[in-house]
Amino acid sequence: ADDVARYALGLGDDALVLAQRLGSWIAAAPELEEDVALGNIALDTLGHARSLLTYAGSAWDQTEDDLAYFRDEPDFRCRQIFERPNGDFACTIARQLVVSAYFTALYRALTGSADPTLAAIAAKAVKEVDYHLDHATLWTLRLALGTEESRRRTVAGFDAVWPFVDELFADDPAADAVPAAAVAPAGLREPFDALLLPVLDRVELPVPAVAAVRGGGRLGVHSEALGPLLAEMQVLARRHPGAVW
Amino acid sequence: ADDVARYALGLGDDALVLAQRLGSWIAAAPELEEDVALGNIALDTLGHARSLLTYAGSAWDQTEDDLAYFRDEPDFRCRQIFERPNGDFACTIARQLVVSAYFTALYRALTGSADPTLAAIAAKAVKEVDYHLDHATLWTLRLALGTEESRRRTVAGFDAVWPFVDELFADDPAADAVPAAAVAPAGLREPFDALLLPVLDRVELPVPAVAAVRGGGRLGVHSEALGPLLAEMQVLARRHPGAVW
Amino acid sequence: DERLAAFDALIAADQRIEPTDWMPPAYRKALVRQMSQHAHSEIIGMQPEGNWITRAPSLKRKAILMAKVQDEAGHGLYLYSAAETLGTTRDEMLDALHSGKAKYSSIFNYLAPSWADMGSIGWLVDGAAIANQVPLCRASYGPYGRAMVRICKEESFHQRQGFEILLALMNGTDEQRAMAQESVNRWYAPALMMFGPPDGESPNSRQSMAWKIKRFSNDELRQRFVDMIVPQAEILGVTFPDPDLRWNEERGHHDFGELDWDEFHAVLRGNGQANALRLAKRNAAHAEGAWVREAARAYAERTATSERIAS
Amino acid sequence: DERLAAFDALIAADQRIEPTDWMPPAYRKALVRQMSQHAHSEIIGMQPEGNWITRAPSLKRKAILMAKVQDEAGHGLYLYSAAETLGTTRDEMLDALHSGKAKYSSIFNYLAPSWADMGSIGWLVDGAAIANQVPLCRASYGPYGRAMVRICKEESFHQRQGFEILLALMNGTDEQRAMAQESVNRWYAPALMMFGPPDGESPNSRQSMAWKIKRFSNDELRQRFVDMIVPQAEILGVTFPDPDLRWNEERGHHDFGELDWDEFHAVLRGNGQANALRLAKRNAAHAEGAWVREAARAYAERTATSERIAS
Repeated sequence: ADDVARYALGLGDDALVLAQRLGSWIAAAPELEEDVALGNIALDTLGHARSLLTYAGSAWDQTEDDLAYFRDEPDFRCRQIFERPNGDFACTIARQLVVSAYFTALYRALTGSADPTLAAIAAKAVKEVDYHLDHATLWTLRLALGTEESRRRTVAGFDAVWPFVDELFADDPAADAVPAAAVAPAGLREPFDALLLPVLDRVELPVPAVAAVRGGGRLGVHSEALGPLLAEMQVLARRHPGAVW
Repeated sequence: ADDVARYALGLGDDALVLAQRLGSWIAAAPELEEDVALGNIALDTLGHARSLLTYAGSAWDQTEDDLAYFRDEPDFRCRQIFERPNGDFACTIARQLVVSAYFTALYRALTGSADPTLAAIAAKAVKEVDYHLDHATLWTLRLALGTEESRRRTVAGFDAVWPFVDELFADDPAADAVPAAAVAPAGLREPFDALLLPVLDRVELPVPAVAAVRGGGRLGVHSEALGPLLAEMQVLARRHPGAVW
Repeated sequence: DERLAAFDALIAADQRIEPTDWMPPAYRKALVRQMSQHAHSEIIGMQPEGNWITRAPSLKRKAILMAKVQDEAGHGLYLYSAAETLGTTRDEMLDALHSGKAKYSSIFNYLAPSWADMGSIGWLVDGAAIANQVPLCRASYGPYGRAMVRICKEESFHQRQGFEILLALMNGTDEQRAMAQESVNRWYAPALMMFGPPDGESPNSRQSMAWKIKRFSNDELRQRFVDMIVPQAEILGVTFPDPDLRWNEERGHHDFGELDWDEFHAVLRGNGQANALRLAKRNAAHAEGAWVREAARAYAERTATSERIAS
Repeated sequence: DERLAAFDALIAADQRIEPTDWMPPAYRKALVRQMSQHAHSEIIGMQPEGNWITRAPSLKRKAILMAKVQDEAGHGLYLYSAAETLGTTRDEMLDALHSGKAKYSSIFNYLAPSWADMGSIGWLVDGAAIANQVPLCRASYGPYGRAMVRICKEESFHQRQGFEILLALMNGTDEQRAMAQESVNRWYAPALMMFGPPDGESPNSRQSMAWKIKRFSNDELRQRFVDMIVPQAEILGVTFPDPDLRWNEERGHHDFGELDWDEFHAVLRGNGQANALRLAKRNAAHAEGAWVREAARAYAERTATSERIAS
């Protein structure tokens, strides 16, 4: 159970940090429909985080909030792509297209997990991330084929996120430890490519020719953006340790 | 001493919060010369904050760091203009022009304080803020008279900061309590206008016709921007209470 | 005029006016004003709570808050759509908001510096909004009434969540209790002022009531609200900062103290705590999103064109 | 060639080459490459430390850190100016940086996730930089040598401050000590690699030494650095993550383990922890500042014109 929990923790941290980023768009989106849409996506993603962290915490007698609010940066296990700042709307959409394709591939595979809780979480999540992928795809079309400015920003958005793509498929010791329960990250590259590349192709965006970062989020190595994110997320809970809200 | 300390605390908080905002420009300025210049201004301003907070703390047996890191939002006494987010460079320059004119008027008057420590702090600061005012003036000229875009952004910058100007001259109970040591805020409006309005005049910017906010920073009422600023500023110090750095 | 007589007859019979029906220009104008103000209030109302999403102290509260703020965006959308049936576009209404010409509820010009404000806003502000809005479900203009039915359902949900936030705080540590009380102290009077000026000074109310847009006077609604929240405050264990607040056996209602209407008018004039913040943030989101909306428009046109060519 | 003979004679006599002197094109090119890389390193080097300014745990440390990062911007400015004397503009050099064509010191492609990294960067990274740079104060090209004199003075200041940060941590709580040791563990090997590949694999070194731009080989400098930091680590009470590190009485130097040059080359190729972050942040600052630089240019032109008209 401890090994499965460690695996669930990594997945939960990915979703939690992304939800925190997406939450910043609410009340600041380019149009009301997007306040609603990004709010929905943030809420779904936070829901995945809560299920996964609650499950992980159950192995260690900890709540989702113990894990979300009372761990320090090196104890987080999120991959670095989820830490990327929102940037402009095109940056956010580029990140969303990538991570939604990844989540779709992941949760589809995870529905076959030998761990029934993970399988059940994945079964619920897979429908939601499918919608997230549609949303990001539609906006990629609009932005890449809209105006000169929107295309320029879209190219910049994909250039900015692409160095963090490879890490999604890098080894995860927690996954290796529970091969029947977990999905091996390397195996997700193919379905990910199959979901994502046709979208780029359709709008004639070349795959960015940028070098990948070293990564290491699953080992606690985080881009410098995570510290300030956690400072804000955890400030109130830590001011009142032990309090119930 | 306690009354003078309360007055010094307000002035110190103004400078501290502004220095924290300005510090975010370092390594992100539009040109290297501005990384240097804004860095200098941030550093001067932080210096004023340290002198004032150290002096305030001496009355209560507290260090500058006790005051900076271990007070919560309602205990801060900064006026709200200093909390304004940086925005774009034009926003920052508009805020800098306003606050540098204010500081120049304030510190000039404060050199005549009956409190020798405040008079000495002011005497040192007055030369520095004079340079800050020159810097903000030069950039106001460049931006207001540069290109169409820079003028548009400059107008927006002054519109954004102007609702917070009146509060600078609003009553401060801490100043009223020590009339010989303190400078009465209302008396600074005239020298402030004399410093600032000619600059706006020179670039043909009308004084923004915007309603003033209620204010109340000296009473602990803060714009919603202060909470996240403090979360980031205080996070590390609070993680290690009692530690020496 | 025959059309006016038909309109008056519909109103008298408590029937609904629909977009295709004839209506007096003043009725149309009053409706557009009220509905767009209501929509703007939803949109601006997202800000004080939106600012706490990143700092919510538990994941459950974060999720509830996200959902609530997102609901408010949804309410804004319904209301703009309903108002558009009167012939004014959303862009026109938003332009009026962004330029400062249109009003929104003054309550959102107060600051929300404390987590407990998420409770007070839900309990008191949404509570007052519901008291205002429930009668609007029967508003004579069909699309408005129907939008309000949907909105009121969600608002009572929000009010309950606000109450729960405060209840958790009042059941918590001393610091949490103090946080809750301090927040209620700040929101009590502004919430009461949400019903508008006293009946004698409310110029638009009489006509609105005659048209059955509005069903109760400001003071009636305010009294109803006070009578509702006093027992709730007792359950919570918070007090209200009004020494004159007491049960009046004779009236069968609570008496309460005079409100500071100078303050109300100052906020209305733009001199509240947050007027400048709210409008600046709204305008910034709109301005920064301009290129996105432009791209979506260009893409839609391009797609429409290629579909026309293909067909 | 007479000019080449004069140049060689100046070099041989340890005299300085000045901007107006003739110099071999390859010498000029090597200098521009080295000086602009050095300038870029200062600019990119602002980032890992700049990221901690807002979170520095005491006001004194915040002030020191601000001053340091600002000094780095100043060093960048001197070095670009010095390089401009060779006929390449700052804009050209910056373009090469922004496009990813030009290199900067690989050390800044490591992450600084911990406050203790502010200590390690000062002590080890600036320490290694100084070991590299002190001999450059005698570089044969005058403007470079003179810029380095000024820079080295400030760098030793920075190194001392870094040492002090770690010293305070090592004198602090258990958590602070652990923080310091963890950081030193991460920076030790990358700092040693700052001197470049082993002498046998350093293609440009030999020519640079012949031209007296460089005065010592990579391995000589690395050895000197290790010999310097080992006793300092003892004072601090930190250890280095190298089981082969020990004093060799015979050589009169410390032996140390093989470094992971594959890692070095991976970072150089762009696959470090932070290459993408550093370049993205630099490019964003430059792009977002474009309208400001444009305005300053327009204003300068307008002012020059009106002065011409007035005179």
